[in-house]
Amino acid sequence: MSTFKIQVRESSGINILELKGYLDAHTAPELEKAFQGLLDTKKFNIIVNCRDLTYISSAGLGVFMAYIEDVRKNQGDIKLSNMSPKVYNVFDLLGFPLLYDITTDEAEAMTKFKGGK
Amino acid sequence: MSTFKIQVRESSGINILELKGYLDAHTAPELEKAFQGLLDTKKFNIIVNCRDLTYISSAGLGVFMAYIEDVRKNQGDIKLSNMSPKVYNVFDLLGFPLLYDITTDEAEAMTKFKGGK
Amino acid sequence: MHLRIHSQTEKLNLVREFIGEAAREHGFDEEAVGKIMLAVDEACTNIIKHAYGYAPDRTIDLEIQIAGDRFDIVITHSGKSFDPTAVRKPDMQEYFKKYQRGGLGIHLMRTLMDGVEYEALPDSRNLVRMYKYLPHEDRKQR
Amino acid sequence: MHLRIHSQTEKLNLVREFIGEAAREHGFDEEAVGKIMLAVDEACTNIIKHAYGYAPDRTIDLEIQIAGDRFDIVITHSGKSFDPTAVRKPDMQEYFKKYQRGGLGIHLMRTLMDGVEYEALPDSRNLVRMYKYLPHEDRKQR
Ligand SMILES: Nc1ncnc2c1ncn2[C@@H]1O[C@H](COP(=O)(O)OP(=O)(O)O)[C@@H](O)[C@H]1O
Ligand SMILES: Nc1ncnc2c1ncn2[C@@H]1O[C@H](COP(=O)(O)OP(=O)(O)O)[C@@H](O)[C@H]1O
Repeated sequence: MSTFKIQVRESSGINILELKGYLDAHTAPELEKAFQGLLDTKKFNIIVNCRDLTYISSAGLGVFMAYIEDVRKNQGDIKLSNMSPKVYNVFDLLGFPLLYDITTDEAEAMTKFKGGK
Repeated sequence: MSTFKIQVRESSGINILELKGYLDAHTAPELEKAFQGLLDTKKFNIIVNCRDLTYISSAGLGVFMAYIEDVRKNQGDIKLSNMSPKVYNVFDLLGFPLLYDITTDEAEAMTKFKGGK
Repeated sequence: MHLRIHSQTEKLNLVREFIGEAAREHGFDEEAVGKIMLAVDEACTNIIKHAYGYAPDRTIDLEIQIAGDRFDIVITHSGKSFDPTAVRKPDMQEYFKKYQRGGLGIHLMRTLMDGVEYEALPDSRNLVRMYKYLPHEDRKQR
Repeated sequence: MHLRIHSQTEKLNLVREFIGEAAREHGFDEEAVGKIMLAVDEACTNIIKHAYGYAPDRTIDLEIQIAGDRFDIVITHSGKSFDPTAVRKPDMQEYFKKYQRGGLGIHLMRTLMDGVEYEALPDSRNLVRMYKYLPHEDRKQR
């Protein structure tokens, strides 16, 4: 029974990961693999759409920490969008909005990428 | 945390119950209430759309048994549609297809109601 | 694995998750997992309803035991003693003709599992043991 | 309520369901339920990862205890002993500057719960007790 799923899309040069379900120590390696796949093919402009992400633990947060430096060194970014209040609270509790760009929706993240940010 | 939901719709005089989630001894009373509501308002042509029904136990089967006689006495029927193989297997294991009209989809059940069956 | 719950139908979902995880760990495919879940749901529903008469503060214990080539679920409770294996198989023709409801749980348990046993324990506790033979792959691995 | 699992990350989902059901039974709202689930997930993840070094055949016991106005989750295991309450709070400024990963689990546990305690038990078992004060309504009812 898979409790977590990732869909990868591309839209005008931006790579979008859609997360669904429960991101914990069991499923975090799947997200790692998805990021690694993007980095291996030099795709550094990444939006992570969290609309269907129901849960995140510190193992999930760790995956974002593992890739943000590399991505930014390559003039890219990992922007997070569409978080439910429950998931946002976990990010917020630890101060993650200081380091990550968290947008209301995908369109806003897209605009920011195109605006050069 | 609700593990079961019912949506009630009407379409050209036929009443459709859409079931979602887990129908067990805990949630069966909700389905009972929905049937009772229909019978109280003399609505006897009923389709139960099981597309999003993920699970059924004997407590759920019992609810269908509790209303089928009354409904048929009033020239109506309870037809079941869109079952997943998993849910159909439970009905089938006990021989329920002998008593109940189980159709592939809602349209087929609709046609049967209109055809006077 | 072990789970102790209070005798409440709210807990059936957790019971199924527990059984599902245990069965998957031992290599059952999703079809078999579904059957084992349903059989155990029926057993626990009966205990909540009939053995405890819906008293919400009693306990039910579920324990997974691997005995040779068998996956055993051992359910114990301290409610009314009752031997489900003594119940006759329902006549489904009659059942439908009389529009009966209920009386299918034990039949399902026995149809879905490879075996169901009952034992009266000391201290007026009761034990229901249900089992299914392990899938062949999993047997080979151990 | 009680749950015994094998030390596998596959079981974290079941752990959360178990904790969720227990917390709901005692009147916590969905926000509090989510916090308790996350704190217990972090504690079990640490045990699986660090105390058992990912060995999949060890056991973790979770027990719910209601002590006065407190909802206690008592987690016991027989892995490496380790006192999470002795770990310093991470400096998040530093953390982000150095792009660290990991090292947030214990901090989360302490932030989300009203208390976290550790105890070394005989037979080289370890106990982590986490608690949250019961919601006021539920306290009045008992
Ligand atoms: N654990 C139990 N304790 C006491 N009586 C039971 C128990 N399980 C079943 N019974 C009795 O056996 C009957 C048949 O059980 P079952 O086949 O599960 O159908 P149902 O529970 O729907 O009636 C029940 O109606 C009840 O009288
Ligand atoms: N149950 C445990 N047994 C042994 N060591 C532990 C345990 N829990 C935590 N630790 C140690 O404490 C450190 C901090 O734990 P934590 O804050 O949960 O972060 P993380 O697990 O992501 O490293 C771990 O890296 C590990 O070295």
